[in-house]
Amino acid sequence: MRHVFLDHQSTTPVLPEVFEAMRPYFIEIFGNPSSLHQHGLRVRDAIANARSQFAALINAESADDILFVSGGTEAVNLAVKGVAYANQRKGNHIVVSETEHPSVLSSLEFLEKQGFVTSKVKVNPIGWTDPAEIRAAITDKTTLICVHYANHDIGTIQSIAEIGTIATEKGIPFFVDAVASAGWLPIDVQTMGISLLSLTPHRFYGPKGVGVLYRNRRARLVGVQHGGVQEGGRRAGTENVPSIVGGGLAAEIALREMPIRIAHTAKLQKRLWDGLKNSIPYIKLNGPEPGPQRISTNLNISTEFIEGEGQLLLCDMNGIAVASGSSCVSKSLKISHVLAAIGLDHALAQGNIIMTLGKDNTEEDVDYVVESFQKIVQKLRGMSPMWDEFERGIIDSVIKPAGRGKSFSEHAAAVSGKAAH
Amino acid sequence: MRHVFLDHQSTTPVLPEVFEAMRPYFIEIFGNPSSLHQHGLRVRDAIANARSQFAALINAESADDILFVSGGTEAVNLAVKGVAYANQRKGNHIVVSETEHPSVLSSLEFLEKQGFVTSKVKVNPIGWTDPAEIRAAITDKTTLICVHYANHDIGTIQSIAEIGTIATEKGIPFFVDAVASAGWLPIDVQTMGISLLSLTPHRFYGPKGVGVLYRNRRARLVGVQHGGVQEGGRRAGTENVPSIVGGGLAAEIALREMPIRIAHTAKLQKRLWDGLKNSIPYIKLNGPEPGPQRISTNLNISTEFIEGEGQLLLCDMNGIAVASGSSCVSKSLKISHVLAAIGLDHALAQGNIIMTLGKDNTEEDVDYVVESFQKIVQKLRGMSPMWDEFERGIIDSVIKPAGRGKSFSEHAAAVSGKAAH
Amino acid sequence: MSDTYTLYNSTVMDHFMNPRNMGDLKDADGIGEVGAAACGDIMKISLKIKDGKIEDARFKTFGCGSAIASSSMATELIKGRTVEEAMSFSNQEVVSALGGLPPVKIHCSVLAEEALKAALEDYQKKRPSVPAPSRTTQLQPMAV
Amino acid sequence: MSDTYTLYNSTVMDHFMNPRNMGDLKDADGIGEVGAAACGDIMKISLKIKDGKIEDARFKTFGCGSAIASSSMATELIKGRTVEEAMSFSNQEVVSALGGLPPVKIHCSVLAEEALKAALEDYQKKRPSVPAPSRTTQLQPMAV
Ligand SMILES: Cc1ncc(COP(=O)(O)O)c(C=O)c1O
Ligand SMILES: Cc1ncc(COP(=O)(O)O)c(C=O)c1O
Repeated sequence: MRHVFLDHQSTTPVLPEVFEAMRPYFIEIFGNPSSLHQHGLRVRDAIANARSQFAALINAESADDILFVSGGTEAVNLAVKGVAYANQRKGNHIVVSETEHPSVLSSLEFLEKQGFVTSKVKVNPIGWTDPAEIRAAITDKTTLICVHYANHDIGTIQSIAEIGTIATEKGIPFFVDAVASAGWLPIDVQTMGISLLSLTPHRFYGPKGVGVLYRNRRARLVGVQHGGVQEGGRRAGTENVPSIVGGGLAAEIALREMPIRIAHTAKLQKRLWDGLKNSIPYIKLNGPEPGPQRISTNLNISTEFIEGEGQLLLCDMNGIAVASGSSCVSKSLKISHVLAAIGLDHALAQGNIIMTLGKDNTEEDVDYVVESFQKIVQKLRGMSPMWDEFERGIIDSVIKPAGRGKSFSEHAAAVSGKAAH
Repeated sequence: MRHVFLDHQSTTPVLPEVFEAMRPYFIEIFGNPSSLHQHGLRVRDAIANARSQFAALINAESADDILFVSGGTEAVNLAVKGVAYANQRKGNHIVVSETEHPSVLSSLEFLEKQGFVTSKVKVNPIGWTDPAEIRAAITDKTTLICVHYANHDIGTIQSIAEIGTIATEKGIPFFVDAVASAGWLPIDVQTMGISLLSLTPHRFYGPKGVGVLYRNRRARLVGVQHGGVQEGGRRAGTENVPSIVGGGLAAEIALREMPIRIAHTAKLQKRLWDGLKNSIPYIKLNGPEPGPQRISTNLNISTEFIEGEGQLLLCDMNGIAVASGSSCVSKSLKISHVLAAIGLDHALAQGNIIMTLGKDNTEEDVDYVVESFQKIVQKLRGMSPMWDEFERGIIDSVIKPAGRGKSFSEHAAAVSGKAAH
Repeated sequence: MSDTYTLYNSTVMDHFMNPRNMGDLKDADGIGEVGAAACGDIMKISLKIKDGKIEDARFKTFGCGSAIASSSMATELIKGRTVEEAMSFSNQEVVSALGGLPPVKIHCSVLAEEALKAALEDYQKKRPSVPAPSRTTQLQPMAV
Repeated sequence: MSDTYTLYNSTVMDHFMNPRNMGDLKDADGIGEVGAAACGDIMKISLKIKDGKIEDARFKTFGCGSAIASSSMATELIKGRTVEEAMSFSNQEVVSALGGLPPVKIHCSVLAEEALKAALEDYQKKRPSVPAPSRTTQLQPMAV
């Protein structure tokens, strides 16, 4: 059986050369960078080098603007809470787009309990945040604007440079969560007006266990993990040296190979979506069409009349690793808030599948996925009462309504005695 | 030149077998445990196994009581803030010993800004916290007691079981920071009445980038890093799988080898202190005498009339890696708060050196250190105006006062125009 | 990778991959279709009943792997039982027969029980002499 | 490990490991001993002055590596200068000659300047005809 990994948004394998770079830092060069002897001083050099490699990836003014933390989530938490707390005397208002990752939104919920106020800016049906609406949401109490670069679920690319211009004009720190895009989209924090930016190398063939928060020196930030004075006092805790070293090299390689990686995944993205939509009826693409508004790695589809977990499991049994934003797949039994935000019909949200491409996927992989997925959909539709009822004209399709029968959601509400959520 | 690593309190190298256990998780088994396909499910098993290994190390009731975080500092932050926030309606008072690690004390300072109140319980001259004083500090608003197991600077072992009995009796969660002791001291969270305990494997030949917070199910805890629902919703962020796997094995080995490791380091500890005190005059041991009140790995000494950084640098130039709690060595230019808490004279705090033993140190290492250290002290005393003035009877020794001249501190205050801090 | 790692145990996976009694029954004597408000799953069970005994059962399910496996298992278990016996059928039987379900997925087995009860209700509506099935859960199934 | 990693640059390390002019001067013409309130370092400089010129200088230092290196370098730099020249000596000279110090250690070079000025003050006290040295910093050195 062919194995096709189509879940690069969740994580990626470490490059062999990155692993080799990390290797000596476990046993031979094991020091704690806070130590003043050989073992400590030696790893300081290695960490300084990684700082420069990450700075280059996003064109930071200085390597000193790179802070190392434990992962994407911590980078986000530090950015959001660290800026909010640091500017508490100036204001308590934060502007955020509603399709941010849960690490942003949950950090804000936590802050709300402490008296901060957030304005969630709506997105349009392809998940795009209008910079004009960001501008409109700003008040004289606003101390932070948070808009991610590319969405983790539906791949929408936000108009970061435009929002950056607004933020610069208003003098408000602008935090960009680039965890789902760094390494896959060119980033220039200087020309894009970005004050803070989060990323983690495990999304671009680097290791887990490390995240980066870029912050320029004009953005005030206090630490939120307290203890020792590592990272200039902004992040306490012994550094995860091997992951920092490996992550730095992964960043260097990602920068160098970015044009190739983008071109390759963009080609596969088009082939995959073309293949799927041409062979499977009642299937919908969520988010923008492949092209400049969508990150080249992401396809987010909804297959009507069947549910996402079944599709995911059958993909897995066919060697294809994918994700889903359906409620059955989430630990909270809720559909992805991103799908809700773009106003996707509940039935389509339930049938959601997320396929994310990587540099090692091939055209053969894509063709195998199209072929397998077609059979999987067929099998599950054969089991689905909804497909049967659709064919019998009892319920209608959301994707291509024929004006007959009631909607899936009406039907689901009727049989469950409650509106779907 | 011989190389002797005597800074095991700062970190340790990863065991070769631990590295081998981690190796497949970088490239081959690279999945994100949140994923529902092969790649994700496979690492879930590995993480579950590590959870059991850590649970065994501290005799936790259940592997479910083990939460994975990014390091010792994060484990401490989660324990302190997570319990404080979770019990906010019950009370806002926290009892803590004054020689806790900065990760505990700084977390509490942060909470104090938000309205929490802490009572810092004093230690005696060897750094021991009297359980009776903990009891006396408890109020009806107390929601957390924090006492570390062994002190990171001076190795004092606290009376955890006794404090645990008090905490159990009063129904107050008891958090034990065991970052400086796990793997080196037997821990039984059940018989010791511990509700929460922090540790990190990089102190016992496991990897960096992972920490563990044990919490029993009776202790309420809310997450402080917000985002996804990893670790039962108590710690968001993609797990650092290789470090978790490696850490688990390091814990298993540490448990198995603990008696040997303790016996070995205890023997070397005695040999080292005997050697030093017999060959170097005006040297003092800080903390308890080697024995049941002191962790077997730690020696903390003060060499009078010379400063710590110079000793540390010359040790390093002689292949000996050590630490120091002197102000010149700290990034904050303050002496270790632990040395201040035991009331150590400022002059002796300045001359502080911390030597921490590990399983691979040998008697030859120890003898080499004694021999080298003697020369180092001689060299630095030869350069020191204080030694000269002591010999000329202008200032007196703190360690063996002869009743002549003024004290070092008086002298230092006189020449600097300010009292030493 | 040599082994296969699965979200569910091998019995559940087997019933998901090779569902038993999947489909509809022509001229069914009772049909129940229910939905789970919690996650949006929908399950439909059709019964062929003769002489007070369930001769055949079929299901169709829109839902996750455990929902499909639960309906497959429920139809397997119920075949050959009398209507009376079936009336006290509980989701616990499905869970045990499947060798357990993840806690968050227990509601799938409840859905199978509800679908069965809804089908029996439907059957009774057509034959008012049969007593109504007993409920072991609070969910409100609804016949269509 | 093949290379040697150091906290300070090689010049600083050299002056720490092989300090120049370490010791006391018999019959010194001026002795200054100062302390840094910031960290507790103590530095003592002795001068031999003849015909208004610093003929010899010695130091003793209780302090970190950079304090020792700073006093070593300061004594090196000052030898051969006239008292007048020495009076405008600044810690910046020490820092540059050492090829830089970590920011947190700059105060060590200030201490060296202060010790030198204190020694010159001491010299003047004994020879009141010489003008007082100029201060480039705010610290209050004190002769003993
Ligand atoms: C946009 C975005 N931000 C933040 C995160 C959190 O990153 P991590 O899980 O690596 O901590 C993710 C992870 O999926 C993400 O996609
Ligand atoms: C007692 C104690 N607690 C907490 C910590 C923090 O651990 P880490 O630096 O591994 O995050 C340390 C580290 O020295 C420690 O000694």
